[in-house]
Amino acid sequence: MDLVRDVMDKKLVDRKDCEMGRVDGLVMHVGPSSQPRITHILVGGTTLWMRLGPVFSGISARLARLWGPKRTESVRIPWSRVKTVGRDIKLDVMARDTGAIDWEIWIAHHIIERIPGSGTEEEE
Amino acid sequence: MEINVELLIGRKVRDVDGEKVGRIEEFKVERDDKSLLLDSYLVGSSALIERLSAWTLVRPVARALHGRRFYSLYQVPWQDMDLSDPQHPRLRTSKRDLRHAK
Amino acid sequence: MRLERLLVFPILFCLGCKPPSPAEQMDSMLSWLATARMTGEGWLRHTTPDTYSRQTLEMSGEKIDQIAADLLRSPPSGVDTATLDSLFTRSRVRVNAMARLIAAKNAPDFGGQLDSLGADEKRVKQLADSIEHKQ
Amino acid sequence: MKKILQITLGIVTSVGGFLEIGSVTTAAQAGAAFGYQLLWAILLGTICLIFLVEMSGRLSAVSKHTIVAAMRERFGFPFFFIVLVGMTLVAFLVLIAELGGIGFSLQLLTGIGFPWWAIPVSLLVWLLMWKGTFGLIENGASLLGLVTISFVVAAIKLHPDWSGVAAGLAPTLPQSDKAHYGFIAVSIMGASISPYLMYFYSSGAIEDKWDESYVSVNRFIAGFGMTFGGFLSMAVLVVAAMAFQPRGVRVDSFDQSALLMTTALPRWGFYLFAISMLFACFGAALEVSLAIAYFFAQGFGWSWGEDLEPSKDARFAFVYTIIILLAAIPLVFGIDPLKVTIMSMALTAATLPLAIIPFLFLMNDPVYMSKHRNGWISNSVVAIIIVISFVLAVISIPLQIIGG
Repeated sequence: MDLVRDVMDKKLVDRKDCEMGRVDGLVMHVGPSSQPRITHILVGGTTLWMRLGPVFSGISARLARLWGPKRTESVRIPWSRVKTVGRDIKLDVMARDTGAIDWEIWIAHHIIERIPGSGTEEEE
Repeated sequence: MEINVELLIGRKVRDVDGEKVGRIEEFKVERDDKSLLLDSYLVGSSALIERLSAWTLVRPVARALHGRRFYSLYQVPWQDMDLSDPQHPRLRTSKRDLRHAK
Repeated sequence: MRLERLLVFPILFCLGCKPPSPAEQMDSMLSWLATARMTGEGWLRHTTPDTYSRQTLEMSGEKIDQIAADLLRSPPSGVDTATLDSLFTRSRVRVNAMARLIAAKNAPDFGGQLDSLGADEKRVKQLADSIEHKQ
Repeated sequence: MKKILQITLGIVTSVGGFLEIGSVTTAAQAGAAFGYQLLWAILLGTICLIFLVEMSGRLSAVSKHTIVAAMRERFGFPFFFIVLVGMTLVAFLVLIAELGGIGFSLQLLTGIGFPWWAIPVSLLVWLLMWKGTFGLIENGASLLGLVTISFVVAAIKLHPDWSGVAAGLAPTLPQSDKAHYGFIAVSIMGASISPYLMYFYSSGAIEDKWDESYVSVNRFIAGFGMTFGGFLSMAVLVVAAMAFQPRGVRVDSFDQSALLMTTALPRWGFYLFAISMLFACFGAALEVSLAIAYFFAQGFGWSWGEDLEPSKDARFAFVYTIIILLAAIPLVFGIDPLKVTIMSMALTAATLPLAIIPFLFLMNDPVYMSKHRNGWISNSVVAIIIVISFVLAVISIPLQIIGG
């Protein structure tokens, strides 16, 4: 398998096929002499902006402090939770519990649901 | 030590003598039960891409052509890559000992 | 990543204004005179509604005024400035009068003004041609 | 039969994305200034568009990925981000122009100035996206968009010199005013090959749940839809050439373009123009706002879909809500939509390579396309379009300066 071609930037879906972002980054564990392993998938703005450069991540961190759910770290999902790697990457988790869709929930809660006609609250 | 893979993509690699080898473009991995084991790195060297800073454009072409024509691609086994400074990856061997990726 | 390079485009864009030549300005003048006349004819034939016709005539009047001011600030060589000035002033007065006549629904007087505007347009056209030939 | 009914996606893409304020204005300007001479630019734009739209639909049908999703996956986040910034900027300007176009059409019909319409019109566009489904937008907009056929009726009624029209389909250079000619040609191409239109179409194919069996239907829909749009644009140009050029009227403001059909259809021309513009711009406004929201949602992996209730795709709904709100503001302050239109078209041309280059790679990707990859004809066409897009990008800014 090729990490950049087959994993990086692919869409993540949870147990119930709920979209929970993309593979924004991957954590690799490197020991002094052991074979490196990919241990976690990273999801979140912090990781994304770092890919553009430190300037962007600085700006976005400052903005995130003013507004939105208070989350500064990217979400880490252990690789062991990966069910399949295909068109999308299916994870054996519930999106809500991981924190990957904190922003979605925050915007739904603070903005969208306050506008009439936005539909029913998402069920558990 | 934990390293962010996404930040390694496109990093310039030098060999043990400090000679430029190219940029890290791809990671060959194999499945284990709980994680993925890194097998080797694909490192390409092309002055053209650097000059045009067109790596986002050329990488897929290179991948399609397997780097045979204008873009040379080395396969570096994990043992040969020294990532103790993730900003400046170095090879533990010399560029001459690398083999071209097929 | 050279994101800042993208900023160059909007900046270049804002700088992208250069003063038009007298010949071009005469063309714009003619275009607005023709617009006023076409609108006027449309109103007489009941093809354009009152409000639109009045607004467009008012707009044409403003544009004629504007272009005339620009043109006379740096008048084209070989043309009598006074002639141009009086011609433009006359046209503008006519266009504005037409706008008022629409409000008064006075079609006969409107028709008269429209015909004279046509004559003015011809004069401007001749002058424009002479400018273009000289250049 | 059900598949053929999907032609509405082609028509709505075409009416909303092709025949909108930008192409009507540029086509009218071209006809008024150069007669039939610039018809070739519309033809060229239409041909390019047919190919690009067909590929967008094929990519979605075969890979179940929209262009944006595939672009993020293949080219990575930094490249995606650059396209995101460029595309959002351009599409935002287009949205302002379209909302302005709706307001202007209403101004023609009611006499009430367009700044007053900015808020009600934006609210209506937003409400349709908030409560409406993709099918409603698709079918409604394409049905209403059929009014624009009146441009063709007007063109035929004026009895144009058909041999002159045919001659205009071959590119030629004018005697004078070369810079202005070039500028309009670039604007026409910019107005025709709008990237947001491809993003919309490829997302529409997903919304309509296309699969591999749609590959040939898609070919027909793209071909028919874009040809339809191209014909309408050409009709606008022909009408302008007949009605405006002999009189020396140039199109420097929307008010002038309202006179377009008064010669051909004295009784209804004025109102038909206003209504055509109203519907076309309305379709385009929906299409652009959706395209922007799609772009964000697909690129970042959020849940999206026009059929979902806003609370189910909160970030998607949030993006279009904000973008429509922001677009209304400059209009309230009376910004000239025509200036925005012209600027957006030149900017589209300038950012075109960024949008088109990914096509060449994605459409040849065996993982995505399996056996439906581009053949050599399509690949040569994309290569030519990329060359054209680079030429357009390079000359659009200098031309704006000397010819605009």
